[in-house]
Amino acid sequence: MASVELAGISKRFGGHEVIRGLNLSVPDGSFTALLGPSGCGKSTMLRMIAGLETVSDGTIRIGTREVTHLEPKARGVAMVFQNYALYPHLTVAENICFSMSLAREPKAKQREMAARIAKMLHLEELLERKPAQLSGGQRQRVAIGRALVRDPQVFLFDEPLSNLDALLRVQMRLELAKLHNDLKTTMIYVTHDQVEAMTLADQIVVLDKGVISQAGSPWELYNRPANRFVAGFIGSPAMNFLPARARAGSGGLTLTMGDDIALALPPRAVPGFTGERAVELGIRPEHVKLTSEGGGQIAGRVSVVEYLGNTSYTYVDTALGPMIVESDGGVKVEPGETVSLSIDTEKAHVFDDKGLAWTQTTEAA
Amino acid sequence: MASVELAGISKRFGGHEVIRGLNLSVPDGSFTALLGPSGCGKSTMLRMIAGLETVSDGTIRIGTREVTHLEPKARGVAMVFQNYALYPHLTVAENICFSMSLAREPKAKQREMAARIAKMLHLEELLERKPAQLSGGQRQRVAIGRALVRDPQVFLFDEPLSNLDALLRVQMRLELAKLHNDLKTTMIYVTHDQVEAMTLADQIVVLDKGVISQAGSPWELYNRPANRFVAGFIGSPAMNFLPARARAGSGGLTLTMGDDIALALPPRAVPGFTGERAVELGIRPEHVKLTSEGGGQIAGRVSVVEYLGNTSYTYVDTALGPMIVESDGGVKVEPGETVSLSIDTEKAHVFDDKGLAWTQTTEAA
Amino acid sequence: MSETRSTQHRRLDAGGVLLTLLTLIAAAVWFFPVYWAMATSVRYDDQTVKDFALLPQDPTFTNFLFNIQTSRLPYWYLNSTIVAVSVTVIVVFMSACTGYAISQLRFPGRKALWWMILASFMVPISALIVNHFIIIAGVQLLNTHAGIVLPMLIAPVTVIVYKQFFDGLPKEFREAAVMDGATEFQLLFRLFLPMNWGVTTALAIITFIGAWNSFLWPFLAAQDEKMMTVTVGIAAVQDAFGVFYGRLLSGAVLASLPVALAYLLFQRRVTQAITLSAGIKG
Amino acid sequence: MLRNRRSELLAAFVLILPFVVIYGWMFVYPTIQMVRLSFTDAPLIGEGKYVGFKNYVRMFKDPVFRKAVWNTAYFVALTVVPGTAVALLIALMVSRLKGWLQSVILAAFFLPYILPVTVVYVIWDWMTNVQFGMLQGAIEWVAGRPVNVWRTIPWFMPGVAVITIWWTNGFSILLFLAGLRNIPAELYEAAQLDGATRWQMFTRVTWPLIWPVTVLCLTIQLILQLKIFDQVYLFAVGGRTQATMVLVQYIYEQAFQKNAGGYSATIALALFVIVVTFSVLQFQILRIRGQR
Amino acid sequence: KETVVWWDFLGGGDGVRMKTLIEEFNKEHADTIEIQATTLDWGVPFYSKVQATAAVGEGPDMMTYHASRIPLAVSQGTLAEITPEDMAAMGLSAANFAPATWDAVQVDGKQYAVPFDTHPIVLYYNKDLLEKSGLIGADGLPAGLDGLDNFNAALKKLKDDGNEWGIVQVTADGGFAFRTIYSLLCQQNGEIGTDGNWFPGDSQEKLANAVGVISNWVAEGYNPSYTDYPSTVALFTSGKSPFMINGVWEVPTMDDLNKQGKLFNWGAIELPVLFDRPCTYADSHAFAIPANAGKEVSPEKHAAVLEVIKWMEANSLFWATAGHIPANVAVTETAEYKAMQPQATYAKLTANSVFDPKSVNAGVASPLFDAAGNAFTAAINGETDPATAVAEMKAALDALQQ
Ligand SMILES: Nc1ncnc2c1ncn2[C@@H]1O[C@H](COP(=O)(O)OP(=O)(O)OP(=O)(O)O)[C@@H](O)[C@H]1O
Ligand SMILES: Nc1ncnc2c1ncn2[C@@H]1O[C@H](COP(=O)(O)OP(=O)(O)OP(=O)(O)O)[C@@H](O)[C@H]1O
Ligand SMILES: [Mg+2]
Ligand SMILES: [Mg+2]
Repeated sequence: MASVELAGISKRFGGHEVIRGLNLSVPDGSFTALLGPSGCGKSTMLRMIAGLETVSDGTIRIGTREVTHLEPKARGVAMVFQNYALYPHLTVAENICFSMSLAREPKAKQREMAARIAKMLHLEELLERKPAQLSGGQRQRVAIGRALVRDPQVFLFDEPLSNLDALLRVQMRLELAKLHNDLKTTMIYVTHDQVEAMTLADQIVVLDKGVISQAGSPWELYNRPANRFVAGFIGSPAMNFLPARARAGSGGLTLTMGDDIALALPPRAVPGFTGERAVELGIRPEHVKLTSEGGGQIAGRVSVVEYLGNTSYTYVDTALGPMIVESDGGVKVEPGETVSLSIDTEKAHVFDDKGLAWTQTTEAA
Repeated sequence: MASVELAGISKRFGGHEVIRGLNLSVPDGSFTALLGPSGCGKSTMLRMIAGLETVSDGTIRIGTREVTHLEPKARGVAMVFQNYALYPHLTVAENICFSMSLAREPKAKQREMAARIAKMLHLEELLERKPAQLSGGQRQRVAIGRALVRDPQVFLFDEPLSNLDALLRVQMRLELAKLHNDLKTTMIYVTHDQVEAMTLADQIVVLDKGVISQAGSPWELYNRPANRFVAGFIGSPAMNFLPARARAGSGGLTLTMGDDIALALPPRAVPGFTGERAVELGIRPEHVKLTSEGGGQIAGRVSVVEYLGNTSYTYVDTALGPMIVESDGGVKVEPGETVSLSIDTEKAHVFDDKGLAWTQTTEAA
Repeated sequence: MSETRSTQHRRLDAGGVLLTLLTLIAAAVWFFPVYWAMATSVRYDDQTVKDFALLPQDPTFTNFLFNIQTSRLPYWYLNSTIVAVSVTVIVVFMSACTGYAISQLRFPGRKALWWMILASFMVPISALIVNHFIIIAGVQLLNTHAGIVLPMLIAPVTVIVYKQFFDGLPKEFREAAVMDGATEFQLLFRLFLPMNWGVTTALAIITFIGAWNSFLWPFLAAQDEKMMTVTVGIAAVQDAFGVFYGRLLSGAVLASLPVALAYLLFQRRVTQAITLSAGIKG
Repeated sequence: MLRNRRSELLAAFVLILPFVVIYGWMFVYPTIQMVRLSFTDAPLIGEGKYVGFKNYVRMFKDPVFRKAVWNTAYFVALTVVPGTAVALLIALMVSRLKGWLQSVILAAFFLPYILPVTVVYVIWDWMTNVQFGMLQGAIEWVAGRPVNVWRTIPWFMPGVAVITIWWTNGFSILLFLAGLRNIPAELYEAAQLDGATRWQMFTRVTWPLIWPVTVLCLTIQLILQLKIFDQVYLFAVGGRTQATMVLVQYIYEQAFQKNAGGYSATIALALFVIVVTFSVLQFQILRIRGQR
Repeated sequence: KETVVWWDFLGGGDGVRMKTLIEEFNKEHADTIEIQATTLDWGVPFYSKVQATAAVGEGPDMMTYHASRIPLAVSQGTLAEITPEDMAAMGLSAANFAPATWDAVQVDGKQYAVPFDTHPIVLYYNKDLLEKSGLIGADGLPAGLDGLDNFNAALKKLKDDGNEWGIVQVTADGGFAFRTIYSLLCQQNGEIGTDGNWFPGDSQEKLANAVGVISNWVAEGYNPSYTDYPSTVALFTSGKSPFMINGVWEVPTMDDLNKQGKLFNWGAIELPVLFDRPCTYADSHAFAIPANAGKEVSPEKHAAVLEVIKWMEANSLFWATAGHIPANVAVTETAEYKAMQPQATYAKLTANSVFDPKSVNAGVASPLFDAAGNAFTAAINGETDPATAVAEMKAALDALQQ
């Protein structure tokens, strides 16, 4: 177990700078998720930590050692690949013990180790099978087993769940959480699925075009997004954004939207803001209420209703743009119906023209 | 547009009977989802309707015609394949107009048609690209465009979203819903993802091992599952099942679980049931409440908490087995904590030893 | 494959039946020369020019007996086997190593090596045969198995196929093994080769057939009758004169029999393997 | 990837060592010898005098060399494209079949590929014998009289071409089968729903998708057929060899029959240049066509 | 004990007989000499291989060789000289051989091989069919064939009498047919000449005459066109043609068939005199010793080789069963040989035999044969006229000198 420290890391492919002077500290024993859209450099970062990619600038430390120029096998990290990269010609047991067998450890020791890990991952019955005979979830467990056997200081995962179907994904997510609970090894986990990041990680690092957009706990990222990018990226369905004009009022902020809508918001810490400014209002679907005509602030027409049993998503076209409303399964509106939306102003977010959040000074946690 | 009627359809591969005497009626203009676990025969059914697979027994009618032995192209159906089956060597425009070009329609007419459909599906900019240069969502739209051009009476979809990532899937789901809204053509949609089926369909047909387990509206399937299979299959996270013993009481049913837990349930229509019987109690995660110690009926220890921002899933180990509880994002419990669960008896389901549901005689809809 | 499903659904598919029939006829025509050779090989020599029935009227094995008795067939089979197996093993091993190095490693001269391999595919190797003879004689290897084998080791196609194949493998396998601490040799012999024996099988079979059938070089290099390969030996005992179609063709059958049997025995694998390696190339 | 340069170089060196040694010894060195030889008047074995470009001058004036170039080109034209077409046709027919029937039929088409060339010669020489050949019936039906295919110049090259296609096609057939198997069945189903006929399925789906394999086949065939020798030699020997001369045969004749090692090396070099030029050219043309 | 490495090119029936001789020898010399024999592919492969191996000192200790190939081999330095001492050691001399045969193994006054046999071409005949057409004379041999007109008349008669063909010989291979053509050229006193002076004098016209004889037979339908070697034999043995011109090496084939009772009454005679004088093409299988470069031969080994040759010469009567005429005159004069039929009948032609010219371009599978194949295959089958073919051949031969 060890912490991982990245200091001033840059990565260029040819002339193209993919990671730009990035600093990151992953505490010992934490589960850190690297989250971001496709192509933002998540895999590249992970691969640099693993030593599969050289760094162009900066240093990497694992525990107390600087490993920037060490070979992959000397870094004490283990990696689980997106497609698992199980060796198709070896059985599960052989896959798990491959690194031991490379190091010519005695067969008996290998068997013992395989049995122990199989027990831990519930693979006992599968030890003699080939990867082709395994289901997606079983493959993933073998891939984890192969990493476990090396007793690494840091576990690296590159989108290990993205190949699984929805049901299995939920299940494997749980297994991973339990594994981390048991082992308490440092884990760095790359994903572009925010649900995974939210449910698994102690710390989420949101990457955007090679720089860290925000790093913090899931709660922080969901409830106090530092900028519009994070706000829009985290949460499903995504946050609604509405264009507005902000005016500083006494004891708060007034937003005017469209022709006739005005909202009073709790005060924000906006250094040096007076007068009026163009901003965006951000509001999560669950913080909008569908009321019968006239009850809310914004009027609109229902375009689609998605009924999921426990919840419903209602897609509403308003004068300010389309909005999504999340409500419990009981609500019944029909497409085409005219509705009114009321916004929970306590939970509203405001972003300035550069996308930075205006943090609420007093907020209900 | 036309209805589809399957009467006594069976399908055998060699000696293996995959579909067993199935009757199904798909009303004109409806959006019907075929839902079921992998290998239950969904694709086979769709392919029989399309004419890509012969039927072993029974008849198929589309509209007023019997089509059981007609060639695929004569049936007036169009199909969107799971992997889209776009012709990799043709451009988007050529893919869309392929059937017209086969029929040697004039080039000008083809161009016009391609333009119209591209407009409808927002593919205007992509008409000259090859499929390899398209994203998953774009490919899907081209596949739909190829089906649209034939102006079919029935659209068939075979898991068209299963290759997409989560975000795109949500987006495409919406597009499909809008498309059906616009066209009002009969659509039959195969999926094993219950969220898709729930959100898209007017009618869901749940298949289990080649027979129809239940058919009905999403609301019916979610709230009044006919059997344990449907109850467990529909809903995410899945319904909790607890072993229990049922005793008919005055004005209701009493369930005893474990050593000391007793629940009084509203009355059910159970023909000829008296005395005591082994049953299973089914309760959805959102109908279980997490209360501080002692407040609920069942005690347990939290094993994992998944925080998703708007909701949290809490996994609790109880004496009766593991249970999932869904609550809003605000609830804060820690793994290892001891909690008490209270079950909303109004929403509880009861299944007998054959898995059949005991329907509640009076139920809050 | 492609159309199997489509043929299922029309019960009485006249076109399909006709096509199958045509295929059968074409196959029969294609195979006929081989059959006719076998039919001729079991006829008495004087019958070969009289009996044109499809089935030999009075089959005999005298021709085979003649070829076996007047020759050293056991030696020749043994030599052919030794030569073909050695060539196959060495070529496959060497090509795998080289293909791996060119595909996965960076070293000076890599490009040059690759161009040389492509060039050697285009040079008519038979034009080098005199030089080979002088070289092999120079190291005293004429009339030895090693001498016969050496010049037959020029098999650029296997290297090309291996290189392309290794190029196409997902890089995660390599990375996973590197993190597990594998050396380059372990990567090749524990991972890249065993991961897909199909390619190796296919290449081995093609190499084996080529080595078994080669004539000119083994003819030059083998001096002693006991060192000859089957193709060389059978050609030498054939009568240059007379009407000995029966003997001639029974000799032909004897020369081709082992490979034919091996092919028929392993047909499924051969097809699979060649198909597989081709799929990778294509 | 982060690599250790030293150990990587060492590994590369060890891995290519056997290959480099054998190729250096058995290919590079003899090839250099051949180039050197082409500037001498050396006999088959032994040293010759340096004669400058005399061999090259001679070659360009040599009518037999020109004939050989022409015949080789003719043979290539007769085999490469038709052979590939036949292979595709057979692969299409075989790919329709299933199970054991497919195995048997495929074996019938593939077996000739495993025969030694001498055996191929013996079989076909016997089949086409003027007096007793099985095929003379068919030939008489076409030509109106029995024909000695191997002594009648207009028949010779087409005859060898047919046999070559018969003999070597097995490999191309397997390549095409592989290619056909890589075409997803859904494409045919989609085409079926779109109303394609069997012929349209071939021209509009199969053919464009099999094109890369076709390019591969054509390139391999071109290189191999430019190096045609054994069949032509065996069928021509004793007859009008000059009229049917091909390049490698001329190399062989000059070296082994005329004892002219130097001149033979010159022709070999010319052939090498031709092979490189043509295969690069064909590959480029085909690829461009495929990208269109 | 010495081992003698021996190469020959004798496959099939010849090969079987030679193997018997070798076994016999090895049995007789069980303690002293052992022949290790290897049979190689006849023709260009054999000679290329001998040349190549001798050049690198890897050739055999002795080998069979066609006399006609000796000039070429000598020019390439492939053969070691057979010295008069060697001949003496074997107890042989020029007197033991027919003059033409003896001359065939000499180049520039040096001897390079010991002739083992003479193998000319002969005229095979089907006695039953000839009798039917009244072409058998009182002595039981074919009669009335001398002179081109007579011979043509005989062929016409045979054809008229319902035979499918009158005569058969190899017409698919001009190189092979050259044996007949050369014989007919010689019968007109024409010559091939030699390097730089091909077909001297009026030999070209005579050669055209000779070619014309065969092309006429083909044109008249007496001789089947484009017929390859095995078919030639088959047409004769199956009774479809009463005559066949072919090498003496086919005698065993007839013998074997006859023994199996599958053949008619047959015989073989020297080619009839169609022109001015009797003359028949012949070649000779001879024993030669390669000049293995850089390899010293021990006197013991040399002696052993000489012993092998000596023994073979002395025991060549058995070789005569292969149809060949033993080169050793003493053998042909034995009573056993004289009883051998038809060998004894045609043996006398050795006096009239003609060998290939002494040229590096002559001999079996040589450029000369090659040129003949190219020129005459077309001519005898009527694709070109004889004069053109002759001009073409001369041009090809002249081109060899460059
Ligand atoms: N070997 C390489 N050469 C050049 N560019 C590269 C290379 N590897 C990655 N890139 C580029 O670097 C950027 C980041 O790639 P990376 O794989 O890290 O993205 P990612 O965040 O993992 O995306 P995804 O979620 O799609 O896996 C991309 O723009 C990619 O095109
Ligand atoms: N051509 C066939 N031959 C034999 N069995 C088949 C064939 N096609 C399908 N089956 C079998 O029929 C059953 C149903 O297959 P089908 O493809 O309809 O399942 P599915 O419900 O679509 O599953 P999935 O969700 O995995 O696509 C499976 O058990 C399958 O193995
Ligand atoms: Mg990635
Ligand atoms: Mg399916």
